[in-house]
Amino acid sequence: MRKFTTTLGALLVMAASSTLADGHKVKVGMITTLSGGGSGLGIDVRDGFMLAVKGNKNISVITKDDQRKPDIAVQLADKMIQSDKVDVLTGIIWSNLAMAVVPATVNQGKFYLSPNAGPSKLAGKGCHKNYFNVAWQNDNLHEAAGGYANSAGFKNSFILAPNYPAGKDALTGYKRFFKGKLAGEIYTKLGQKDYAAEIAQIRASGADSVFFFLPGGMGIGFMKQFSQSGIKLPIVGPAFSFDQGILKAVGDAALGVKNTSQWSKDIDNAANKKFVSDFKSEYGRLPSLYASQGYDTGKLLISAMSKAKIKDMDKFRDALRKADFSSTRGKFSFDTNHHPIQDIYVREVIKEGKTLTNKIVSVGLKDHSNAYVSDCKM
Amino acid sequence: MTLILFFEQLLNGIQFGTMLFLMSAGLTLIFGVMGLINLAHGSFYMIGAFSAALIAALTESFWLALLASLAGAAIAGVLIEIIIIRRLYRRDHLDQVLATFALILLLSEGVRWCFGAFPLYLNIPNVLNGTVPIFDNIIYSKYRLFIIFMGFLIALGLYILITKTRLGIRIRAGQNDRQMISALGVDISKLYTIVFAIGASLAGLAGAMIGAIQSVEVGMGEPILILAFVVIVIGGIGSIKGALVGSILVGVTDTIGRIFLPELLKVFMEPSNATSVGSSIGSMLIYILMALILIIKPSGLFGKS
Amino acid sequence: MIIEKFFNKWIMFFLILIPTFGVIFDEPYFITLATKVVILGIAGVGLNLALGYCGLISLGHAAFFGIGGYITGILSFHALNDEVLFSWPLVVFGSSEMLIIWPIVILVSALFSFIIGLLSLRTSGVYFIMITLAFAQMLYFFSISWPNYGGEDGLSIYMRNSFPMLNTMDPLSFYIISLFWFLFSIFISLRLINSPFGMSFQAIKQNEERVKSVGIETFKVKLLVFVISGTITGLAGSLYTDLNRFVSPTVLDWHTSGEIMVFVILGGMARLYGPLVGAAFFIALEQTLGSYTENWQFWLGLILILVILYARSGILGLFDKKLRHEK
Amino acid sequence: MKNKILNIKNLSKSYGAFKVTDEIAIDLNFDEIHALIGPNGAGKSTLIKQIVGSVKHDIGSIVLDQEDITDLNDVERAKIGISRTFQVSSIIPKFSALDNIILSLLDKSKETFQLFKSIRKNKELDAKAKKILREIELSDKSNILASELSHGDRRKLEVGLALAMDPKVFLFDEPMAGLDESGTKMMINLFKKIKTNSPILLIEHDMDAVFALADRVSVINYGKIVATGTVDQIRSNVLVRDVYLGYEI
Repeated sequence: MRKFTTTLGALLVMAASSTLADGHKVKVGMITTLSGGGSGLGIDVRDGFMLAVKGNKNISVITKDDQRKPDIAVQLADKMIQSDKVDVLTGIIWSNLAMAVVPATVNQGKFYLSPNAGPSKLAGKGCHKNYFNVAWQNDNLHEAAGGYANSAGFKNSFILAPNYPAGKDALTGYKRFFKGKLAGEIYTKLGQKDYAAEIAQIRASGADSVFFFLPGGMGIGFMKQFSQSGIKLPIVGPAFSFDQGILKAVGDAALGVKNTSQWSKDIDNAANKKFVSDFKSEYGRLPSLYASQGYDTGKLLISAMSKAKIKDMDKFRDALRKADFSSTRGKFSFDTNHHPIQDIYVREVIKEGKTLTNKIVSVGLKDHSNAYVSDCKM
Repeated sequence: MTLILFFEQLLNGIQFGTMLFLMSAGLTLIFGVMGLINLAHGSFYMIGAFSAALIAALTESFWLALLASLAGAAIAGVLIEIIIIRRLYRRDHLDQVLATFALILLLSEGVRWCFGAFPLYLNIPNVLNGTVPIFDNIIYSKYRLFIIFMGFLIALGLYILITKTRLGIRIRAGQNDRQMISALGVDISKLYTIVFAIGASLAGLAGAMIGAIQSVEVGMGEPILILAFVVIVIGGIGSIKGALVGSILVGVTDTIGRIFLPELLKVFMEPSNATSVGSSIGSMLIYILMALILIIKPSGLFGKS
Repeated sequence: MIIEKFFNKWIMFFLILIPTFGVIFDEPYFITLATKVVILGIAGVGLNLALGYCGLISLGHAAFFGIGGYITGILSFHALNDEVLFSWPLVVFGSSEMLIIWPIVILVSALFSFIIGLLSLRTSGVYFIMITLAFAQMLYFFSISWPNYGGEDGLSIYMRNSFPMLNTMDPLSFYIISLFWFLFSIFISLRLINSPFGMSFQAIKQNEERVKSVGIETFKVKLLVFVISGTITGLAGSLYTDLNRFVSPTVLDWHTSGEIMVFVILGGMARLYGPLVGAAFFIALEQTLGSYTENWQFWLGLILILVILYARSGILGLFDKKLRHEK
Repeated sequence: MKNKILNIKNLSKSYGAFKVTDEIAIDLNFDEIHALIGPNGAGKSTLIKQIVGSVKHDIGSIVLDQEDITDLNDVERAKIGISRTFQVSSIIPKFSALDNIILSLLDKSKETFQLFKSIRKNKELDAKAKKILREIELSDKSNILASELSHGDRRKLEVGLALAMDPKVFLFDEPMAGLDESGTKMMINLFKKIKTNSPILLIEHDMDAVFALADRVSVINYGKIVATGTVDQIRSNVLVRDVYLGYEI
């Protein structure tokens, strides 16, 4: 019993002493997924971010695992705001967690920089001056896939995604840009890994192309099974199923598949080259697009810190809005709803020696923003 | 909606069912003989898949990988049985549920510790890649046919094991009367370990075979574990015949339901709503099936009341 | 029993002490954490009635926790957007008043636990465990794929629902509300277990055949216990939505059922304060292990297994035994 | 017919080819103790189970106090006035002896669904229960957990549970097994006393007790009633001797 009270006391003292008020210092709370399914994404975002802020003495980061559970994420956000007194929150991977955490965070006068999720609600009606999305609006990559489908001459697409909001957004995004007909539209069960039934539908549908959004393990299963089915239709999808972490699990089934991404490791600019080589030497693996997003988030924060003090929120916000940093993506700016305007590339999966990776083949959409800008009243 | 497509989907349902059978046969065997509810059965599915992926990466042989999945899951099964599970046989269902629930946490996180957070690579052998035509104009994946074949082979093997071998006699004795096997002079704890290892290795084999066309990742065993429980409850817990019938029933219901329900609803409502409502109900279908069966037959189709 | 009562006093003391610490040292997160413990404690107290006292091993209490949570979220969501909830057969509006939400939560959770109980209690043993699990899974998949209330994304209500004279966004006020419900659920449980009805359901756990033979309609008794149990857990779900200002399908996940069960067992089955102690221990473990290692679930699993294998009567039981031996 | 409280006709039950009860006809008069004897496995306990309704019979009818109860389930039959003891003591182990009796009183006093009233404050139930404990000579052990009672005391408690229900008929399944001499004596006196209120169908191996108590005796073998009669008639029945070959009757 005594031990418990001493620990309690120690905790309280620790927390009290850690709120030093130095105008140049910024305390960052990172809530991301480090355990359970999908922790690979969180680990990459964290590593990218930490690489960007490495050696910067004015930034201190508290990282916590949200276990991909929205209620845990909300509680961690409460803790970081109430106890740790952080200035900026970041790190969330999943849209549903972002929807749970972001509104409360920005309403309490904290900044939130999104390194991955960009749900449409936060881009449109629910946008907020303290919320910045450094990755993409959720629809972006799907829109680019739709755009690519037009230029590739697809006329009759079969499209599928899991039956949950992000899945519906994905198909909506694709349809927004795709001008052809739909041979079929299927919502699969979330977490489903076997697509025999869906592949049979595709075979019977007479489609000339397939678009799919199946993040994580779902996409691995689909790609493998599709390639085994012997159907020779061209596939296009967002980068999530073809990023560096997943490709090796998909294997050769992914070779030649076109996918859309705002980043690729072969984007030709100095910042990106430095990022790729630094990441490789720091962590001993190739970076993924999630890592690049974490990295850019860190760099954006540093750029704003050099222009304004965090306590002066208006100035700091203006500094963030300028996005005056050299992004790994090259050209990068914020639209009025604080979501990126950027090029979205079309990549192709190739083999470099024995490693599967991506290579840019064209620009899918140039200087692309998002469909919700006009809904956002800031 | 052509007849051919329907047959192809039916075949898909059967294939899914045979996979479920590999999982649920072990589960129901373990329950039948030892009276143990093993929530951690899905972890052996995962361990089998990871063992296979590891060996496949080293040797590049799918067949060795399949053997590795059997061996890996069996070894893990024996160890876990001796260290933990053994202490649970005399406990009530509640302790078993909780201890094996805790075991899931431990094993999942343990595997992540060893193998990292990203999915591993495991692919099917070239021989089984591609499709074959069956019955005139149905084109079907060779690998899936292989799965169906393996499923029925193992069902046959289990049948022979249980009805024709000495081990089988002991297992049946254990299912009927636990006191009887000790009267027969059988070393019960060894028998239990063997049965547990058989169950685990079947799950491991399923994990490797499915991992090769889906993905090998931490937590892969959980969705299929719950389905396997649905299967054995529908079939009657402890009955291997029930597990077989239940597996096929669940596999076919799930596959046919999720494809044809949205199509069916399109007759009544506008397409986009039908897709969404149909998928929603489709995902609940097997649980509805299970509830219905239990309401009519509270101890499953082949269960002893 | 006397020793347990002694501990119960200590537990009450801590329930007051911890938020006081929070206020004095300006550590509102401490209060938030304590609130979470108390709310999960309520869910556990609910399950404890069915599981600990009546022997009904329900692996589907997430269903009630989730229903309570979603009812709260949905009512509040409609109030927020000024939409009618439904207009047939009569027009019903949403509400963000806790005093209106709670009765509805109680009614709806009671209704659902009645239906699920009516169907599930026809079975027993493993079948009961599995059919309750199946009902929860049904609702889980439904909540994920039903688009109106956010599906997998969940439902944000931004602000806690309101309570007259209190600022519910203030951690301490909300803690007091939760604590009130916790004590109320303890009070109800205490009255129940000492009543003739309580005698019946505690006897059913030990020997149902005998209880039937003395003319007690065990099915009705079990059903009523199940309904009360589900309703209390539903109420906890409602508070949990308010705590997070958010509800999502995770509350309906079968892991939630497992965790509520773990609280009950960790604390000690059929002990009034057991679930609270279990929840506190679980959350303390999660917090401390989580800050040392990413693989904290591994250690959590290990500790749980050890508790189940070697400390069957839970934490309270452990103290109980120790003190009794020392006497 | 009027003087029959329990009347069972043509009761049959088989598991596959094995007939556990075969066209059993047995009745119970007011004021009588009717003993049912027979070798182990003859179907005595199964018959009890069928009468109380925990095992469903295939055909046949059961009439209790001129009411056909054939289609009632076990709880309904218990409520209507059939009370039993179990061959292997079946009590609530973690309840005290007193609480076991109180549990048995609940249904009759319509207390089962009293959710919030304290059972400890119910003086009436307490008094009734204590009276029954006195009758079965367990007053001094009223607060001892049932699981900690001796075997003999548990047998007594079994009977006490049945008494508490104040039923129309008692079905006692070997109530005296394992009792010492004074216990047996107490039971015999008790049974004589209660049979005027509620007649007893008694299964018992203790032949001395049977002959001391029973007004009529039926012999069951292989699921069939082979003889029914007074104690003297049964003693002299050749058929019964065959059944009990080697036993001292």
